[in-house]
Order: sequence, then C-alpha cells, then structure tokens
Amino acid sequence: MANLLEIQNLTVEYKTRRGTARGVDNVNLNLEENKTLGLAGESGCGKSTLGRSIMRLVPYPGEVVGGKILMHLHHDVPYPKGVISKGIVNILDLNEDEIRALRGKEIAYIFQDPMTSLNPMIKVDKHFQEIMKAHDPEIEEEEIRGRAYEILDGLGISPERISDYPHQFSGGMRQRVMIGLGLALRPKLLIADEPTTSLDVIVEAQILEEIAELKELFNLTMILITHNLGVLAQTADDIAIMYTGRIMEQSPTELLFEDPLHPYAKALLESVPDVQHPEKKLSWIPGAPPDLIHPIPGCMYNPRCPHAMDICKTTIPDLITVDGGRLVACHLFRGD
Amino acid sequence: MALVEVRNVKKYFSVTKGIVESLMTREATYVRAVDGISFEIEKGEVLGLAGESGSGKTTTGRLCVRLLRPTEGEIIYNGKDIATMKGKELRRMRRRIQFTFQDPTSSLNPRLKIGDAISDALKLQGIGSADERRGRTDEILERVGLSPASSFYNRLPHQLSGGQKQRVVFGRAIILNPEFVVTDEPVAMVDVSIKAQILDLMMDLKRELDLTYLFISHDLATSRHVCDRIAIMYLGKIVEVADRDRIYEDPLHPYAVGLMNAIPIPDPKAKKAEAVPRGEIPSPINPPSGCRFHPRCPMAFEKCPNEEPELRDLGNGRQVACHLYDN
Amino acid sequence: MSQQETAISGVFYYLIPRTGDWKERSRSFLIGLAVVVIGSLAIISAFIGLALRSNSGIGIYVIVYTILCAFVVLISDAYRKYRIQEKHMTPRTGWLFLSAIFIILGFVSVVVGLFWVPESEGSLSSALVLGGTVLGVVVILLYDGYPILEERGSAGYVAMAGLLIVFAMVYMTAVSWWVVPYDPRDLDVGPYISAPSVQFPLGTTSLGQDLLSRTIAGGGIMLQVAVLSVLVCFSVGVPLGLAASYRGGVADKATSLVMDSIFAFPGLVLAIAIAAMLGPGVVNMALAIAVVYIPSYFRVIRSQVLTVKELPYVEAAIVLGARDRDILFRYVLPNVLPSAVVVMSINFADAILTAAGLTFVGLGLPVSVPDWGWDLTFGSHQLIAGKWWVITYPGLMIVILALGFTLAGEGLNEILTPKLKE
Amino acid sequence: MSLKSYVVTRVLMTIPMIMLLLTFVFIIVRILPGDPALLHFERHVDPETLEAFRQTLGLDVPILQQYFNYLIGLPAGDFGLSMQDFTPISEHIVVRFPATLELTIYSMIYAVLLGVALGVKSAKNYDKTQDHGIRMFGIVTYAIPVFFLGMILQIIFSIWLHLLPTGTRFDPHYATPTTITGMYTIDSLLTGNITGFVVSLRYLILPTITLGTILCGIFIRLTRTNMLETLRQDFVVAAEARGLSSGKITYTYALKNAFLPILTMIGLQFAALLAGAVLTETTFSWPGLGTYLVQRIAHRDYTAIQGVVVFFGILVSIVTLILDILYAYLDPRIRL
Repeated sequence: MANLLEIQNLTVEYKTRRGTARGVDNVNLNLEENKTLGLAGESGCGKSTLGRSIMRLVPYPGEVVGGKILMHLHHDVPYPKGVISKGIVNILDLNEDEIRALRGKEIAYIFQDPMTSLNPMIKVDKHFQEIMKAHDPEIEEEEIRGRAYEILDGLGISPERISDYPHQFSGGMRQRVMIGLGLALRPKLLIADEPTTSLDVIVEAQILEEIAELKELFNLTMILITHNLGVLAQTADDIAIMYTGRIMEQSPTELLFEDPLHPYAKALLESVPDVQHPEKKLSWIPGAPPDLIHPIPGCMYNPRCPHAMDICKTTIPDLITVDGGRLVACHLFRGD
Repeated sequence: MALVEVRNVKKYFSVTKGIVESLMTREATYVRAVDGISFEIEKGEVLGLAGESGSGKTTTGRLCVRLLRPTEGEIIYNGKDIATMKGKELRRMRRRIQFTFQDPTSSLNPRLKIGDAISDALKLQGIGSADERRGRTDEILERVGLSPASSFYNRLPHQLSGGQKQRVVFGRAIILNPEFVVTDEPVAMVDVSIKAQILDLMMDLKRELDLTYLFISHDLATSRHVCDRIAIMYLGKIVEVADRDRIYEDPLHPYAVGLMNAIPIPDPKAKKAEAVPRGEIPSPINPPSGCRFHPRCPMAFEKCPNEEPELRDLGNGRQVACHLYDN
Repeated sequence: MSQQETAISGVFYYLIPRTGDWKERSRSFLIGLAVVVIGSLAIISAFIGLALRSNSGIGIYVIVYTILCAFVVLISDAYRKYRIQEKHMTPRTGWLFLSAIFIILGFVSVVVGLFWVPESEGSLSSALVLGGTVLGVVVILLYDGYPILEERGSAGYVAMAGLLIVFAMVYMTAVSWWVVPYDPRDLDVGPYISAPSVQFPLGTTSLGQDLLSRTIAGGGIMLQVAVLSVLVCFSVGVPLGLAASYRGGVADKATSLVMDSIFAFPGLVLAIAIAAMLGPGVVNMALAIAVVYIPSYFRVIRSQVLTVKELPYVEAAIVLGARDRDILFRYVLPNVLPSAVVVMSINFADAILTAAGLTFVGLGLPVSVPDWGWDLTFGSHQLIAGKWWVITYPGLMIVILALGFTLAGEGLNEILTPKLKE
Repeated sequence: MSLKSYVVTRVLMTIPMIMLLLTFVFIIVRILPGDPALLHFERHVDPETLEAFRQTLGLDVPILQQYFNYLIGLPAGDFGLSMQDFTPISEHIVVRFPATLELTIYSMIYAVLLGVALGVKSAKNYDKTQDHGIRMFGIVTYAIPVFFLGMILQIIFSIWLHLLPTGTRFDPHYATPTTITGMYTIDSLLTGNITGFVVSLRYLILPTITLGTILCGIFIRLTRTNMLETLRQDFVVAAEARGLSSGKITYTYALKNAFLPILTMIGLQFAALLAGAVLTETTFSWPGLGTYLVQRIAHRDYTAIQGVVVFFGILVSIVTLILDILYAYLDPRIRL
C-alpha cells in the first residue's frame, strides 16, 4: 500500500535559556494509508513534538531545524489564495496559508486534555461554524448545522446540546466534541495525542471504541500517540517506540508484543502491569533518561541498557531493517 | 481484630451558595463525596480502593488519615475512634498513620532540601536532638534507596527525578515508624518504566516495617499486582469487596464487571473490550435514587431505582451491594 | 577554586567580580553595559565636581568617607566568601559577620560625624551612616546579587536597574546637605526665576532659591514619608492578612469587607480627607497614605495564604503532625513574604506619587523645607509665563525615583512570583 | 447560582460597603480631629460666633445624633452645608460633577483604547523589541505624577506651540452650550451646536490625554498578560490545528477572552481615575469636583470635604456594582 505520510530525517530543537535540546532527533517514519500507527514512549521522549511538527504546531520555543514531512494528497486542496495541487507535498515547505488549508481539512489533531481544548467563551455550534467557515467561507449556515448534527449524533451527543457551552459537558463528552470537530471536514489523517489519558477507564474504552469505528467509516489513517502500551495493543497496526527524541524500534504490533527487539522496548513492555497475568513479575529500568540539553554520545539508552557495548557509547545506531520489515536502532542487530 | 475499621463514614462538602440563595432555599446542597461506607483492614494487609474519578476514593483516604473530618461515622484505629480526635491526641496518633500523595512534586516544599523535608517529620513531632534527627534521616534516605545519603540530603526537589521524589515522599512517611500508610495513587504520576520500582519499594517497606496499606488507585492493572483485597467504589459507595483473584476473575457487581472489561490489556491477541457500561459517572451532588449505578446498569430491574442495595456478605470475605444478589 | 593559600590571596580572588564569559555576551548587552557605565561615571563625576565647591566646604570629604565605607564592606564581603569557601564559616555566620561589619561602620560614622562638625548636631552623622550603608549595600548587591539576578534574564536586569536607581537617589538625598552649592532653604541667593545659567545650572525658583540645590536635597521628605507609610502598611497589612485568612470565619469576612471598601475607594481622595484632618507633617502624611494602601497588602497576603494552605506539601505537614503555628510560620509565611516584598516595592512608588499629590493640593510641609512636590506646585504658577525649568527638574526627580521603585517591583514580581515563564 | 440571585446578592453586598465607607469618612472628618468647627477657624473666635456657626451646620447636637442625621440626609441628596458660605454642598456637586464626569469618561475611553491597542501589539510581538518598548512605556507612565505630565503637556502644546487651549472648559468668546447634561460635548451635540462641540473638545484634549496616559499602563499590562495567557491555552492551539487563521485567533479568541478581565479592571480603575481627576482638574483649572475639593481644603471647609469624599465613594460603589453585574451577565461560566 501507498504511504500517506513519509517523515525523513526530521529534527526539532527547543532553544531554551539553559541550552538547546533536541526534542526530535533525526526521525524517519513511514505511515501507510488506512493504518494506525502507535507512537509510544515515556514523557519527554518527543512523541508529542513529533505529532505536532506534522501540523507545524511545535510549541514555543521549539523549531523544526531539518528534514522533510511528505504527505500524499489525493486531490487538489483549494485555499483562499490558490490551490495546493495533488501529489506529494513537503509540509515543511508550505507557506502559512497553505498549511492552514491542510490543518483541519486534511489532517486533524486531537489533544490530550478535553477540558481545556475548547474555548470556554463560545458555544459548541460556534466551534463547528469556525472550522467550516475557515475552510469554506461561503458555506451556508444550514449546511454547517446539518453536518454538525450528523457528526455529533454519530458520537452519541444529542443535537439539542449543540448550543451549550463547553463547561456544560462532561470530560468524555468534550473529548467527543473534539473528535467531532476533528472529523468535521473528513480529513485523511487523524493524529490523536493521548486522547484518553485524562479520562477514566470506562470512558477511555468507550472513546477508543468510537475512534475505531470512525476510522473504518471515514477510511482514516491514524497516528495514536500514547504512553499506555495497553491501549496500543488493542488499536494499533504498527508501533514505534521513541526514546530521547529518537525512534528505537518500529514493528507490527503483534510482533512487538511477542518479541520486542530493542532492549528498551523489551524493558518497557516488561514494566507494564497486566491485569490478566498477575503472576508476571514487573521489572523496571534503572536510572533516568539523560537531560536532552546535555545529550550523551552514542545510543542515549546505553547507561540504562544491560547489553551496552563499547560501540554504544560512541556511535549512534542507525534505524535498520531486520527480518520481516521491522525497524530497530540498536547495535545488537548490526550483523543481521 | 482488624487494625482499621471504618464504620458508616460519610463526608459531605457543602456547595458554596450566595447569601440570598441560602435564604431562599431551605435545603442545603451537598456534594456527597463519601456516603456511608464501611470496611475493615487487617494488620499486614494491602487493601486496594478502586474506582473512577468522582467515586470518593481519595476522600476516603483523606478521611482515614484525618486530613478531613468525617461528617458522620467512626474510624476505629486499634480500638480508638480517630474520627473525633483532637489536639495532642491527634498529633500523637499521626505518628502511627501516614499518607503519601499522588504528585510527589507538589507534595515536597520546593525550597526545602529533601533531607530537611524528611527530618521535618521528627522536628514537628519533637523527636530527638538535631544530631539524632540527622542520623535517622540518613538511615531513612538509604532505606528508600537514595544512597549515599550524604549526597542526597542537601539536594532540592527539582534536582531529583520523579521516581526519586516519590522515594523521598515514602521516606517522609515512614520516618515516624507508622503502622498504617494510606497511599494515594503512588504511581499515577511516574513513568511506566519506573512504576515497578516504586511498587517494589512499597512492598519491601511493608515487609520490613510490618506496614499495612490502603492503596488507592484508578489503575486496576497495577492494583492487581500489589493488593490482597480490593474494594470498588462508585459515587461515594462501596459496591463490591473481595479477594484480589476473585474480584478480577469473577466480578459480581455489574459495575465491577464493566470496570474489569474496560481495562486495556497489553496483549494484541486478547479479546477486545466488550460490555463497557454506557455513559459517565454522574455528579455526586444529586446522585441517582436507589442503586446509584442503575441508570447505567445493563441488568437494572424495577427494584433498582427504588431501593438502595446494602453491602451484604456473601461469605468467603466477599461483599456486594447489588439487588441481583438479594436472596 | 579553593587553592587560595593565604587569606590575602583568597580575599583578592573574591575581589574579582564573577562575570561569566565575555565572549558569550551579545553585542547589545555590551553596548548597554557601556552606556550604563559611562552614564554612571558621568553622573558620579558631576556629583563629585559639585561636592568640590560645596556650600558646607566638606562635601568632597563626606563623599570620600562613604566610599571608604563601601570599600571596607567590599573587602569584608570577599573575606566572608573566602572563609565560606574554606569551610571556616557557614553561610549563616557569614551573614552575621557582614551585619556586624555594617553595625561597626555605622557606629564609627556616628562618632566621626559628631566630632567632625559638632554644631551639625548629628545631622552629619546620619548623612555618613546612611550614605555609607547605602554604598555598602550597593556593593553587596553588585557582587552577590548580580549573579543571582542575572540568571533570571531580563527580569533580573530590570530589578537590578530599579534597585540601583533607588539606591542612587537615597544616597544623593543622604549626603545632599553637605554637597549642595547653596543652602536649599536660603531665599534670595539669586534673582527670581532666572533661567539656567553657569552660576545656577538649573536656574532659580520664584523665591530666588537655587534650584540645583533644591533638586538634590528635595527627596528627603518624600523618602521619609514613603518609608514610614510603607512600614506602617507592611506591619499592619501583612499580620492582618495572615491572621484573617488563616483563621477564616466571621473575622475574616468582616476584615475583608472593610479592606475591600477601602480598596475600592479613590485612594488619593481618601488620603486627602485624612491628611486634611490630621494637618501637615511627615508622620501625618505617612499615616494618611498608609491607610489607603493597607488593603493592597491584606488582599495579596490573604489570597496567597488561601492558596498555600491547600498545597499538598502543607497537607503533608499536617499529616506529620504540624500544629497551626508550625504551618503558619514554617510554611505559609515564607511563601507569602515574596509577594509582600513585591507589593512593598510597587507601594513605594505609589506612596511617593501620593505624597507628591498631597503636596500638590496644598497638604504638604512648610515651604522652607526643600521638597520636589513643593517646587513643582510653586512652579505650576509660573507655567503660563513659560518658565519650564522650575517644574521640569523636581518633576523629573519624582519620576526617576518612582520609576526606580516600579522597575524594582516589576522585576522582583517576575522573579519571585513566576507566572509567565517561558 | 442563577444570575438573578447573583444580582440580588451583589446589590445587598453594596449596602454594607457603602455604610462602612460613610462611617469611615464620618469618623475621619467629624470625630478624629475633635472639633471640626474649631479647626476651621485658625485663630481664636468668640464663643457666640462659634456656637452660631455650629448651630447652622448642625454640629451642636451629640455626635451620635449628628451621625444619624447625616445617614438619614444622604439618601435624600443632603450632603450637608459648606462651612465657608453655608450653601448646600449638593448644589456644588450638581454644578461641578458633569465636568468631572465628562473628563473621566473621555479619559477612560482614551486609556482603554490606547492600553488595549498597545497591549495587543505587545502580546503579538512577545519578547521582541516592540514588546519591551511598550512595557517600558507602561511602567514609565505609571511613575509620572499626573500633574507633572499635565504641566509638561501644557507647556509644549499650549504655551510653546499654541496648538491647544488650556485652563477651564470653554472659550469665553463663544456662548456656552445650553445645559442639558452639563457635559459640554454632549450638550452641544444635542443642540446641534457644532462650534460649541469643537471648542469644548479642544479644551478636553489635553486633560484627557494627561489622565488617560497615566492610566493606560494598567490596561496595557492587563491586555498583554491576558492575551498571552489565552494564546498559551490549549484551545488556541486546538483552533490553530483546525486551520483557523492566526489573525482570527488573536482577535476573536484572545482579545475576546481578555475582554472580561478588562471590564473588571475598568471598574477597579474608576476609583483611580477619580483620584487622578482631582489632580488633573487642578492642573488645568478644570471647574469640576476635584478643583472644588482642593479649593475647600484651602478654606478648611471640612463639611464640604466630607460631602465630596462621600459622593466619590458612593459613585465608585455604584459603578463597580454595575460592572460586576455586567460581568456576570457576559461570562457564560457564571450564567448557569
């Protein structure tokens, strides 16, 4: 299948007063159409930054300093001053108007905290109006309402609540509104950044279920960013594990859980509590990730890695392909 | 006899209203955070308290250490009711009962060296001379794995990692030699790769110091690894209490069943979640009548909205509050 | 760093300012620094030039004496750092040592002042004590405070600039009587309202006073009023805020209501009413201003206490058995004091502006005392004739002093109560 | 809480505040100095004159009765008699208050417009030279005594450049506009007197700029902080991710969300504005309540001082009350 998104050598840096930190370091990533890619890792590993750079919304003081983000557009995308013609475009080369045309229309982004992601001062229907008018200034009021009704109804929100303010909704409902807004213009790519982290386990299950259904319905390609490997096991086709801004391993979900290649991926999986296997002895990774402002040479995982060799301390391992299209960045797999 | 016995404890928070409104309406509005719960904790046991946010589990934990004063009910600790204790007696009792907070960062004073944060406990209780306190603190720092103590004593909280901060919090909790520790979501804010590290520390401390835990967590997968028994709360009520393996493998209360089904399983081959309850937990200001779960319950029948089920003993240390199990 | 073999070389080591690497500095920083240094040197040399032809005849000696005091402080401070580095002193005893140096210097200054010009009846002593202390504090600020403030970026520079302006004004006022070319009280030292000339560089007032002398010496009243009123505000507002908010209940509600009522009132109008009833005088003016600004402290402290009380680490202390007073003094107070300091700094500016306002509406001190407010008020009558200098210089002085306090408050606010970081 | 009960509560809360204020002023003016009548006459007067003087002013009865008379008289608009000429103070207030009101209204409008405009500019150029410049401007204007600024403007624009008139409200060569509201600009517009409008506006410019500039610093800071805070919120990034333009976000999101705090600040600053008006009026010989107050101080007319101060206090309470209710009406989070 064709790739919808190709990320090549992407590097994002945060320039702080203390120094420069590489939030995303030379990342390569391919995303096949209609697949769900899970992006996992601990806090500070760069998974959100990676997601945000696809939208060109890296938070201040972050900045994309190198690489390409290629997106395959199946049709022309018009915007007020012109048209982005179909084919492969580099998102990082687009001007402000062009990227704005893609946001919401081709790529949707769902944020972690539904409580703060809706403007408290305006009603839900106004949110729908804004997004639709932003991409199609001539759209009729009637049509907006109709489409908003349809989407909300599909998410189990009764249409009469559309003129409520966000604070009148519960957390789960707000996240549904966010999803509805994201999908209002039928985008191709959905990036969900910890969409259920701030929700309770039952609502989490409900929402994951709904997202899965919508993905089928709208033929979405999805990037699901989360620290919860349990969530990914059920939803992702492929999983990329990140650490210190680099991708450590990318594998099909089943293979990853069965036989993780990278020592970090292995250790991470061993530390996840499993409700079905209480006999599993939970392990943990000693030490802490290095400070990204003072990166260490070689593989950044080497001080915590039980298999660390001399080369790990000096050379950054490349992300190489091993059996069955799995990708791993570890010197242990050099010879394969 | 149980170490801790909670009897019919209630905690209502009044909702602040305007002067006029309180004059116009007779009835006061309350958030019924905890609405009549009873349970026991045996010495040396780990009781897990599980439930979604808004279920009242954190309030229960705070009541047990008297950070809050119960509106009603008794909390019997070692034969004494601590619910009404005051002044000196309460201060002495605090040496025996400790609490750890969810967020280690905010529960440590950012301006206080971590050694001082730990030895502060002794100072506040007026125990020992400065030298003795220093010695004891060093001991505790080593005990919670922050060694060598001398290199950690003078650090400020922001110089530590999340896991290390949580260790300091545990160190502060055990320095007074408590018997009973309430831990409120101890691993919710730490990264998954070091979760097990904190849990190991907790269990080591339990073994060595003969502790009893009330382990509050929304993460049922973690609870399964550490608890002996689990109590599940919903809207200020306990709906089911049982031994760990029983409640996970054969939950009885429909809410417990739904909760178990919703847990994400880190195994792609496992069955997908099914039969997850509809809707969300309602506001505790006006809880539903009868059984509080009935509007979301797939098994609800005519009795449920009208009559509140009692938490009844089904034998084998198993208690359920559900009309399905009325004999 | 601790290879200093003898105390002398150790002290010498710490006399070299810690400035970081010059190469890393941006060009705008260096240009800014050059402007500040050259500007300060120009002002200082002008001031020394003035002191050389002072009315009292000893102006230059007074300045030299205060600089000597600053030098003693500088060496003591370096010695303190050396001792701490060598672990002979704890930071605590180090500060005690430094305070002792200040006290000794103050005592010496009193004696010197009394014996040098006995007929000044102690006013020379107070000039020497104040001048010496201020320069000493500036030395400490530059040497020890600068590295701390610098870390905070632009907020640090703002705070630093504000504090230096304030100290410069205080120093000028402290030694003013001994360096001015004419007695600022003397009438008819020159023609009435003459434009700036060589003899009277800033011109003269409508009473024939030398405006330069009055401009240099005119800050005394305002500073006294400001210091006094801020002290009263602080010592009433802070304890009141602590007590009310910590205890809560009816007392809290009642006090809050009173404070809110005063806070909502037009401050200057209230101060006018009080000052009009109390009559003229430094203390009365200070009291009138204090009443107006107590609620600012009360409100800030109260909201801070209410926040701090709920912090998890305060709750942690409760679980460990902390009593109310432990919590209040060990947890709450250290947390709310920074906010109080910020309010205090801004409050100085408010007090100065209010004092100027009171003087302007005719509630100030007798005209014989040099006071910027008065000169401004009198000058306003000459405005129509285009005599701009009479108001410009005293007015600018008020602006600079108030600006110093505002800048210090602004900077400290950003440093001490981090809100909009990054 | 419903809006209705909020309004009732808020109105009820104003009563004790005003009472407190009245009592406070009464204590300061009538009780603190001992005998205001004696204080009024600087030199010794014969007892009969003093007694007659007291009788006219109602100062001969016991202090508690004076207090009650004063409280009872106020609602009927009785602010007492002047010690100087025994005229009712309310008459002076009626004549002079419109001048003050006119000045304060124009100044407030000027301060808010300038402050908000500069605040928006500052927030949009966060941490750039413009931002620093504008913040510095705000700080410097805060530190300038209002009368000093007034004098400088007077010298420059009136005496040196002869551009604008100064002193009083109107040119004696023209006919004063017919009194309707007492505010010349409005009266002249109502009567169609264009010359009158232009003349009165020319007289207003300098005092308005003086008073408004001093006050605008607070609005700069407030707008800037609030906009930055709003722009930092998740829902702003979420809106950007949906393809809304940054201009739209700045103006409709950030500025709209910053509007409510600005409204509150207008209420709080009204007091500062009146205080500043006292000094501005004196500087420009503007015949308002402020100049009246200052003249009365010179005459030791304590009852008049009391009357004006109380009037200011009540005025501020009412303005704050109105703005608070407006705030509650506009904030969707309060309206339940």
